Amino acid sequence: MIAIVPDPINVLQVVESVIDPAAGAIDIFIGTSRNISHGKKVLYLEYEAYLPMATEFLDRIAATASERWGTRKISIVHRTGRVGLGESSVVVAVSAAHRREAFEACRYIIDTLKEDVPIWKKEHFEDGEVWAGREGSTITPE
Amino acid sequence: MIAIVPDPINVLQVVESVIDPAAGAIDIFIGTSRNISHGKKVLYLEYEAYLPMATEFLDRIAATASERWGTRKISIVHRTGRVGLGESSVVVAVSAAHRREAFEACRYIIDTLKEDVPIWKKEHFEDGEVWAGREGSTITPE
Amino acid sequence: MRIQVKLFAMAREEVGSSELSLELPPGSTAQAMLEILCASYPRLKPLHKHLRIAVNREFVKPDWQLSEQDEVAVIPPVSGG
Amino acid sequence: MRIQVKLFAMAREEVGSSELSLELPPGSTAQAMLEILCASYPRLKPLHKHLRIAVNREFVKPDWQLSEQDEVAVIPPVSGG
Repeated sequence: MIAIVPDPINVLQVVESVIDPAAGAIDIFIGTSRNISHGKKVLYLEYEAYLPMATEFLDRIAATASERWGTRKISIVHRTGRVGLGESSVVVAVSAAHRREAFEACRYIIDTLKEDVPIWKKEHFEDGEVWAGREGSTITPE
Repeated sequence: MIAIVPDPINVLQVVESVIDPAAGAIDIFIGTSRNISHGKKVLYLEYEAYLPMATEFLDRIAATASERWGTRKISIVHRTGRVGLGESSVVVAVSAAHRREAFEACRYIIDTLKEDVPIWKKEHFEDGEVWAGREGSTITPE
Repeated sequence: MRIQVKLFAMAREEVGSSELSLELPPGSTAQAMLEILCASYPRLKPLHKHLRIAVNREFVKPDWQLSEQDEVAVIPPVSGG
Repeated sequence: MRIQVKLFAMAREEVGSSELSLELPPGSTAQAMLEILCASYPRLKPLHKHLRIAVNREFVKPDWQLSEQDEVAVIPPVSGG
Protein backbone atom coordinates (compact mmCIF):
# COMPACT_ATOMS: atom_id res chain seq x y z
CA MET A 1 0.00 0.00 0.00
CA ILE A 2 1.66 3.20 -1.25
CA ALA A 3 -0.62 6.20 -0.84
CA ILE A 4 -0.84 9.93 -0.22
CA VAL A 5 -4.17 10.65 1.42
CA PRO A 6 -6.13 13.67 2.69
CA ASP A 7 -7.77 11.75 5.54
CA PRO A 8 -6.48 10.47 8.90
CA ILE A 9 -4.26 7.41 8.51
CA ASN A 10 -5.58 4.15 9.91
CA VAL A 11 -2.38 2.83 11.51
CA LEU A 12 -3.79 -0.65 12.15
CA GLN A 13 -4.79 -1.00 8.51
CA VAL A 14 -1.25 -0.09 7.41
CA VAL A 15 0.23 -2.64 9.83
CA GLU A 16 -2.17 -5.34 8.63
CA SER A 17 -1.27 -4.60 5.02
CA VAL A 18 2.29 -5.92 5.56
CA ILE A 19 1.42 -9.10 7.48
CA ASP A 20 2.97 -12.02 5.63
CA PRO A 21 3.16 -15.70 6.57
CA ALA A 22 6.91 -15.76 5.78
CA ALA A 23 7.68 -12.65 7.86
CA GLY A 24 8.99 -12.95 11.42
CA ALA A 25 9.47 -9.21 11.92
CA ILE A 26 7.59 -6.00 11.22
CA ASP A 27 9.03 -2.55 11.81
CA ILE A 28 6.75 0.47 11.71
CA PHE A 29 7.64 4.14 11.77
CA ILE A 30 5.01 6.77 12.61
CA GLY A 31 5.66 10.47 12.24
CA THR A 32 3.50 12.52 14.61
CA SER A 33 3.04 16.26 15.02
CA ARG A 34 4.82 17.75 18.01
CA ASN A 35 3.26 20.46 20.16
CA ILE A 36 6.46 22.53 20.24
CA SER A 37 8.71 23.52 17.34
CA HIS A 38 11.55 26.04 17.47
CA GLY A 39 10.48 26.75 21.03
CA LYS A 40 6.99 27.82 19.98
CA LYS A 41 3.60 26.26 20.58
CA VAL A 42 2.32 24.51 17.43
CA LEU A 43 -1.41 24.70 16.70
CA TYR A 44 -1.52 22.29 13.77
CA LEU A 45 0.42 21.22 10.69
CA GLU A 46 -0.45 21.39 7.03
CA TYR A 47 1.06 19.15 4.37
CA GLU A 48 1.16 19.77 0.62
CA ALA A 49 2.35 17.25 -1.98
CA TYR A 50 3.22 17.21 -5.67
CA LEU A 51 1.00 14.17 -5.91
CA PRO A 52 2.06 12.29 -9.06
CA MET A 53 5.78 12.87 -8.52
CA ALA A 54 5.61 12.11 -4.78
CA THR A 55 3.68 8.89 -5.43
CA GLU A 56 6.15 7.76 -8.09
CA PHE A 57 9.05 8.50 -5.72
CA LEU A 58 7.45 6.53 -2.88
CA ASP A 59 6.91 3.58 -5.25
CA ARG A 60 10.54 3.74 -6.24
CA ILE A 61 11.85 4.03 -2.67
CA ALA A 62 9.78 0.98 -1.69
CA ALA A 63 11.10 -0.97 -4.69
CA THR A 64 14.70 -0.07 -3.86
CA ALA A 65 14.28 -1.07 -0.20
CA SER A 66 12.57 -4.32 -1.15
CA GLU A 67 15.37 -5.26 -3.51
CA ARG A 68 18.22 -4.17 -1.24
CA TRP A 69 16.97 -5.88 1.94
CA GLY A 70 14.84 -8.66 0.49
CA THR A 71 11.84 -7.57 2.53
CA ARG A 72 8.42 -9.22 2.29
CA LYS A 73 5.92 -6.31 2.13
CA ILE A 74 6.22 -2.52 2.36
CA SER A 75 3.53 0.11 2.94
CA ILE A 76 4.00 3.87 2.98
CA VAL A 77 1.10 6.23 3.66
CA HIS A 78 1.59 10.00 3.87
CA ARG A 79 -1.08 12.47 4.74
CA THR A 80 -1.82 15.85 3.17
CA GLY A 81 -3.87 18.81 4.33
CA ARG A 82 -4.40 19.84 7.92
CA VAL A 83 -2.98 17.47 10.57
CA GLY A 84 -3.86 18.05 14.20
CA LEU A 85 -1.54 17.62 17.18
CA GLY A 86 -0.85 14.00 18.02
CA GLU A 87 -2.10 12.82 14.63
CA SER A 88 0.07 10.81 12.25
CA SER A 89 1.55 12.53 9.21
CA VAL A 90 3.27 9.42 7.83
CA VAL A 91 3.27 5.68 8.52
CA VAL A 92 5.92 3.32 7.08
CA ALA A 93 5.57 -0.44 7.66
CA VAL A 94 8.01 -3.13 6.54
CA SER A 95 7.77 -6.88 7.04
CA ALA A 96 10.75 -9.18 6.57
CA ALA A 97 11.92 -12.66 7.54
CA HIS A 98 14.25 -11.20 10.17
CA ARG A 99 14.36 -8.01 12.21
CA ARG A 100 17.59 -6.52 10.88
CA GLU A 101 16.15 -6.19 7.38
CA ALA A 102 12.86 -4.78 8.67
CA PHE A 103 14.59 -2.11 10.79
CA GLU A 104 17.14 -1.08 8.15
CA ALA A 105 14.65 -0.92 5.27
CA CYS A 106 12.18 1.11 7.36
CA ARG A 107 14.89 3.56 8.39
CA TYR A 108 16.09 3.89 4.79
CA ILE A 109 12.55 4.62 3.60
CA ILE A 110 11.80 7.40 6.06
CA ASP A 111 15.28 8.94 5.66
CA THR A 112 14.95 9.00 1.86
CA LEU A 113 11.37 10.24 2.01
CA LYS A 114 12.43 13.24 4.09
CA GLU A 115 15.29 13.98 1.72
CA ASP A 116 13.76 13.69 -1.74
CA VAL A 117 10.00 13.25 -1.90
CA PRO A 118 8.16 16.46 -2.94
CA ILE A 119 6.02 16.91 0.17
CA TRP A 120 6.06 20.06 2.29
CA LYS A 121 5.10 20.77 5.89
CA LYS A 122 3.83 24.11 7.16
CA GLU A 123 3.76 24.70 10.89
CA HIS A 124 0.98 26.92 12.18
CA PHE A 125 1.78 28.83 15.37
CA GLU A 126 -0.31 31.24 17.42
CA ASP A 127 1.57 34.17 15.88
CA GLY A 128 2.01 32.97 12.31
CA GLU A 129 3.01 30.10 10.09
CA VAL A 130 6.24 28.83 8.57
CA TRP A 131 7.23 26.27 5.97
CA ALA A 132 9.62 23.74 7.53
CA GLY A 133 12.93 23.89 5.70
CA ARG A 134 12.30 27.42 4.50
CA GLU A 135 15.44 29.50 4.18
CA GLY A 136 16.16 31.31 7.43
CA SER A 137 14.27 28.85 9.57
CA THR A 138 15.98 25.73 10.87
CA ILE A 139 15.17 22.54 9.04
CA THR A 140 13.79 20.28 11.75
CA PRO A 141 15.50 16.87 12.03
CA GLU A 142 12.08 15.27 11.89
CA MET B 1 3.06 -0.37 29.46
CA ILE B 2 5.37 -3.30 30.29
CA ALA B 3 3.51 -6.60 30.31
CA ILE B 4 3.71 -10.33 29.71
CA VAL B 5 0.25 -11.54 28.76
CA PRO B 6 -1.47 -14.82 27.89
CA ASP B 7 -3.92 -13.20 25.44
CA PRO B 8 -3.53 -11.80 21.90
CA ILE B 9 -1.73 -8.45 21.88
CA ASN B 10 -3.77 -5.43 20.83
CA VAL B 11 -1.18 -3.69 18.62
CA LEU B 12 -3.16 -0.46 18.33
CA GLN B 13 -3.45 -0.20 22.10
CA VAL B 14 0.32 -0.58 22.46
CA VAL B 15 0.92 2.12 19.83
CA GLU B 16 -1.55 4.46 21.52
CA SER B 17 0.16 3.91 24.88
CA VAL B 18 3.31 5.72 23.66
CA ILE B 19 1.63 8.71 21.99
CA ASP B 20 3.08 11.85 23.52
CA PRO B 21 2.58 15.51 22.62
CA ALA B 22 6.35 16.11 22.62
CA ALA B 23 7.11 13.10 20.40
CA GLY B 24 7.63 13.53 16.66
CA ALA B 25 8.52 9.90 16.00
CA ILE B 26 7.29 6.46 17.03
CA ASP B 27 9.05 3.23 16.10
CA ILE B 28 7.28 -0.07 16.62
CA PHE B 29 8.65 -3.58 16.34
CA ILE B 30 6.32 -6.56 16.00
CA GLY B 31 7.56 -10.13 16.18
CA THR B 32 5.26 -12.49 14.27
CA SER B 33 5.26 -16.25 13.90
CA ARG B 34 6.59 -17.52 10.59
CA ASN B 35 5.03 -20.46 8.78
CA ILE B 36 8.40 -22.09 8.01
CA SER B 37 11.31 -22.72 10.38
CA HIS B 38 14.40 -24.82 9.65
CA GLY B 39 12.73 -25.73 6.38
CA LYS B 40 9.72 -27.26 8.10
CA LYS B 41 6.09 -26.20 8.23
CA VAL B 42 5.25 -24.60 11.58
CA LEU B 43 1.81 -25.30 13.05
CA TYR B 44 1.96 -22.87 15.98
CA LEU B 45 4.32 -21.50 18.62
CA GLU B 46 4.24 -21.73 22.39
CA TYR B 47 5.93 -19.27 24.73
CA GLU B 48 6.87 -19.79 28.35
CA ALA B 49 8.18 -17.09 30.70
CA TYR B 50 9.76 -16.88 34.14
CA LEU B 51 7.23 -14.18 34.87
CA PRO B 52 8.62 -12.10 37.77
CA MET B 53 12.21 -12.16 36.47
CA ALA B 54 11.17 -11.48 32.85
CA THR B 55 8.97 -8.57 33.92
CA GLU B 56 11.76 -7.06 36.04
CA PHE B 57 14.18 -7.42 33.12
CA LEU B 58 11.78 -5.74 30.69
CA ASP B 59 11.32 -2.86 33.16
CA ARG B 60 15.07 -2.48 33.41
CA ILE B 61 15.65 -2.65 29.63
CA ALA B 62 13.03 0.07 29.13
CA ALA B 63 14.62 2.24 31.83
CA THR B 64 18.08 1.83 30.27
CA ALA B 65 16.79 2.70 26.78
CA SER B 66 14.86 5.68 28.11
CA GLU B 67 17.94 7.05 29.86
CA ARG B 68 20.39 6.33 27.04
CA TRP B 69 18.28 7.80 24.20
CA GLY B 70 16.11 10.28 26.12
CA THR B 71 12.95 8.73 24.70
CA ARG B 72 9.45 9.89 25.66
CA LYS B 73 7.48 6.65 26.26
CA ILE B 74 8.25 2.96 25.93
CA SER B 75 5.90 -0.03 25.86
CA ILE B 76 6.88 -3.70 25.69
CA VAL B 77 4.27 -6.45 25.56
CA HIS B 78 5.23 -10.11 25.21
CA ARG B 79 2.83 -12.95 24.85
CA THR B 80 2.91 -16.38 26.52
CA GLY B 81 1.11 -19.61 25.74
CA ARG B 82 0.01 -20.78 22.32
CA VAL B 83 0.52 -18.26 19.48
CA GLY B 84 -1.00 -19.03 16.08
CA LEU B 85 0.57 -18.32 12.69
CA GLY B 86 0.57 -14.64 11.79
CA GLU B 87 -0.11 -13.59 15.37
CA SER B 88 2.19 -11.25 17.29
CA SER B 89 4.47 -12.71 19.95
CA VAL B 90 5.98 -9.37 20.99
CA VAL B 91 5.32 -5.67 20.38
CA VAL B 92 7.83 -2.94 21.28
CA ALA B 93 6.84 0.72 20.83
CA VAL B 94 9.04 3.74 21.48
CA SER B 95 8.18 7.42 21.09
CA ALA B 96 10.84 10.13 20.99
CA ALA B 97 11.28 13.71 19.86
CA HIS B 98 13.23 12.56 16.78
CA ARG B 99 13.37 9.41 14.72
CA ARG B 100 16.98 8.39 15.35
CA GLU B 101 16.34 7.91 19.07
CA ALA B 102 13.08 6.03 18.44
CA PHE B 103 14.72 3.60 15.98
CA GLU B 104 17.86 2.99 18.04
CA ALA B 105 16.05 2.53 21.35
CA CYS B 106 13.51 0.13 19.77
CA ARG B 107 16.30 -1.92 18.17
CA TYR B 108 18.23 -2.02 21.46
CA ILE B 109 15.15 -3.23 23.35
CA ILE B 110 14.32 -6.13 21.03
CA ASP B 111 17.99 -7.16 20.71
CA THR B 112 18.45 -7.19 24.49
CA LEU B 113 15.12 -8.93 25.06
CA LYS B 114 16.15 -11.80 22.78
CA GLU B 115 19.51 -12.09 24.50
CA ASP B 116 18.69 -11.96 28.19
CA VAL B 117 15.01 -12.05 29.11
CA PRO B 118 13.89 -15.46 30.47
CA ILE B 119 11.25 -16.27 27.86
CA TRP B 120 11.31 -19.40 25.72
CA LYS B 121 9.74 -20.32 22.40
CA LYS B 122 8.74 -23.81 21.35
CA GLU B 123 7.99 -24.46 17.72
CA HIS B 124 5.35 -27.07 16.98
CA PHE B 125 5.75 -28.91 13.65
CA GLU B 126 3.66 -31.61 12.06
CA ASP B 127 6.19 -34.23 13.15
CA GLY B 128 7.16 -32.92 16.58
CA GLU B 129 8.20 -29.91 18.58
CA VAL B 130 11.45 -28.18 19.43
CA TRP B 131 12.58 -25.44 21.81
CA ALA B 132 14.23 -22.66 19.84
CA GLY B 133 17.83 -22.33 20.97
CA ARG B 134 17.92 -25.91 22.21
CA GLU B 135 21.31 -27.57 21.86
CA GLY B 136 21.53 -29.34 18.51
CA SER B 137 18.96 -27.11 16.86
CA THR B 138 19.95 -23.81 15.31
CA ILE B 139 19.11 -20.73 17.32
CA THR B 140 16.87 -18.75 14.98
CA PRO B 141 18.01 -15.16 14.34
CA GLU B 142 14.49 -13.99 15.14
CA MET C 1 8.26 28.29 -26.63
CA ARG C 2 5.64 28.32 -23.91
CA ILE C 3 6.20 26.30 -20.74
CA GLN C 4 3.67 25.50 -18.02
CA VAL C 5 5.36 25.63 -14.61
CA LYS C 6 3.90 24.11 -11.43
CA LEU C 7 4.73 25.78 -8.12
CA PHE C 8 4.54 24.31 -4.64
CA ALA C 9 4.65 25.34 -0.97
CA MET C 10 6.71 28.52 -0.33
CA ALA C 11 7.35 29.02 -4.07
CA ARG C 12 3.61 28.83 -4.75
CA GLU C 13 2.87 31.34 -2.00
CA GLU C 14 5.55 33.82 -3.06
CA VAL C 15 4.28 33.74 -6.65
CA GLY C 16 0.65 33.66 -5.61
CA SER C 17 -0.28 30.87 -7.99
CA SER C 18 0.14 27.11 -8.23
CA GLU C 19 0.76 27.14 -11.96
CA LEU C 20 1.90 29.69 -14.52
CA SER C 21 2.87 29.92 -18.15
CA LEU C 22 6.31 31.27 -19.21
CA GLU C 23 7.43 32.34 -22.69
CA LEU C 24 11.04 31.12 -23.17
CA PRO C 25 13.48 31.01 -26.11
CA PRO C 26 13.41 27.54 -27.73
CA GLY C 27 15.98 25.19 -26.17
CA SER C 28 16.06 27.04 -22.86
CA THR C 29 17.56 25.15 -19.93
CA ALA C 30 16.02 24.55 -16.53
CA GLN C 31 18.44 27.12 -15.09
CA ALA C 32 17.42 29.77 -17.65
CA MET C 33 13.76 29.15 -16.84
CA LEU C 34 14.45 29.61 -13.13
CA GLU C 35 16.32 32.86 -13.76
CA ILE C 36 13.48 34.26 -15.85
CA LEU C 37 10.98 33.15 -13.22
CA CYS C 38 12.90 34.84 -10.39
CA ALA C 39 13.31 38.01 -12.46
CA SER C 40 9.54 38.11 -13.02
CA TYR C 41 8.77 37.35 -9.37
CA PRO C 42 11.42 39.09 -7.22
CA ARG C 43 9.94 37.61 -4.04
CA LEU C 44 11.33 34.24 -5.24
CA LYS C 45 14.90 35.53 -5.33
CA PRO C 46 15.83 34.68 -1.71
CA LEU C 47 14.68 31.11 -2.44
CA HIS C 48 16.47 30.87 -5.80
CA LYS C 49 19.52 28.86 -4.76
CA HIS C 50 17.34 26.41 -2.78
CA LEU C 51 15.00 25.57 -5.65
CA ARG C 52 15.26 22.33 -7.63
CA ILE C 53 13.57 21.73 -10.98
CA ALA C 54 11.64 18.57 -11.85
CA VAL C 55 10.82 17.71 -15.47
CA ASN C 56 8.27 14.98 -16.03
CA ARG C 57 8.42 14.13 -12.32
CA GLU C 58 12.23 13.67 -12.19
CA PHE C 59 14.79 16.08 -10.77
CA VAL C 60 16.99 17.47 -13.56
CA LYS C 61 20.35 19.24 -13.62
CA PRO C 62 20.48 23.01 -14.35
CA ASP C 63 21.62 22.44 -17.95
CA TRP C 64 18.64 20.23 -18.82
CA GLN C 65 16.89 21.49 -22.00
CA LEU C 66 13.16 22.00 -21.69
CA SER C 67 10.54 21.20 -24.34
CA GLU C 68 7.03 22.61 -24.69
CA GLN C 69 5.23 19.38 -23.74
CA ASP C 70 7.27 18.87 -20.53
CA GLU C 71 5.66 18.78 -17.10
CA VAL C 72 7.88 21.32 -15.32
CA ALA C 73 7.79 21.92 -11.56
CA VAL C 74 9.66 24.16 -9.14
CA ILE C 75 10.58 22.16 -6.02
CA PRO C 76 11.48 24.12 -2.87
CA PRO C 77 13.28 22.29 -0.02
CA VAL C 78 11.09 19.33 0.90
CA SER C 79 9.94 18.63 4.46
CA GLY C 80 7.68 15.58 4.35
CA GLY C 81 7.61 12.92 7.03
CA MET D 1 20.40 -26.80 53.52
CA ARG D 2 17.32 -27.27 51.39
CA ILE D 3 16.93 -25.21 48.19
CA GLN D 4 13.83 -24.82 46.04
CA VAL D 5 14.81 -24.74 42.35
CA LYS D 6 12.55 -23.49 39.56
CA LEU D 7 12.92 -25.09 36.13
CA PHE D 8 11.81 -23.70 32.78
CA ALA D 9 11.34 -24.78 29.16
CA MET D 10 13.64 -27.65 28.08
CA ALA D 11 15.09 -27.98 31.60
CA ARG D 12 11.58 -28.31 33.02
CA GLU D 13 10.67 -30.94 30.43
CA GLU D 14 13.83 -33.02 30.92
CA VAL D 15 13.31 -33.07 34.68
CA GLY D 16 9.55 -33.52 34.38
CA SER D 17 8.75 -30.83 36.93
CA SER D 18 8.68 -27.04 37.14
CA GLU D 19 10.05 -26.93 40.67
CA LEU D 20 12.02 -29.27 42.91
CA SER D 21 13.71 -29.32 46.27
CA LEU D 22 17.44 -30.15 46.59
CA GLU D 23 19.39 -31.01 49.76
CA LEU D 24 22.79 -29.29 49.52
CA PRO D 25 25.74 -28.79 51.90
CA PRO D 26 25.51 -25.35 53.56
CA GLY D 27 27.33 -22.66 51.55
CA SER D 28 27.00 -24.54 48.26
CA THR D 29 27.63 -22.50 45.14
CA ALA D 30 25.36 -22.15 42.09
CA GLN D 31 27.78 -24.38 40.19
CA ALA D 32 27.67 -27.11 42.85
CA MET D 33 23.87 -27.02 42.81
CA LEU D 34 23.87 -27.44 39.03
CA GLU D 35 26.26 -30.38 39.22
CA ILE D 36 24.14 -32.15 41.82
CA LEU D 37 21.01 -31.43 39.76
CA CYS D 38 22.56 -32.87 36.58
CA ALA D 39 23.81 -35.92 38.49
CA SER D 40 20.29 -36.55 39.79
CA TYR D 41 18.69 -35.98 36.39
CA PRO D 42 21.08 -37.35 33.74
CA ARG D 43 18.81 -36.12 30.93
CA LEU D 44 19.91 -32.57 31.87
CA LYS D 45 23.58 -33.36 31.22
CA PRO D 46 23.63 -32.46 27.49
CA LEU D 47 22.17 -29.07 28.48
CA HIS D 48 24.53 -28.52 31.42
CA LYS D 49 27.00 -26.10 29.80
CA HIS D 50 24.14 -24.01 28.35
CA LEU D 51 22.34 -23.47 31.65
CA ARG D 52 22.53 -20.20 33.58
CA ILE D 53 21.49 -19.79 37.20
CA ALA D 54 19.36 -16.92 38.50
CA VAL D 55 19.16 -16.11 42.19
CA ASN D 56 16.40 -13.77 43.31
CA ARG D 57 15.69 -12.96 39.65
CA GLU D 58 19.30 -11.99 38.77
CA PHE D 59 21.82 -14.02 36.82
CA VAL D 60 24.71 -15.06 39.08
CA LYS D 61 28.22 -16.34 38.45
CA PRO D 62 29.02 -20.04 39.09
CA ASP D 63 30.77 -19.28 42.40
CA TRP D 64 27.76 -17.50 43.90
CA GLN D 65 26.87 -18.94 47.33
CA LEU D 66 23.26 -19.98 47.77
CA SER D 67 21.14 -19.50 50.90
CA GLU D 68 18.01 -21.39 51.93
CA GLN D 69 15.64 -18.46 51.41
CA ASP D 70 16.90 -17.70 47.88
CA GLU D 71 14.63 -17.89 44.84
CA VAL D 72 16.80 -20.12 42.60
CA ALA D 73 16.02 -20.79 38.93
CA VAL D 74 17.66 -22.78 36.15
CA ILE D 75 17.65 -20.71 32.94
CA PRO D 76 18.16 -22.59 29.66
CA PRO D 77 19.07 -20.56 26.51
CA VAL D 78 16.36 -17.96 26.10
CA SER D 79 14.43 -17.49 22.85
CA GLY D 80 11.82 -14.79 23.44
CA GLY D 81 10.84 -12.23 20.86
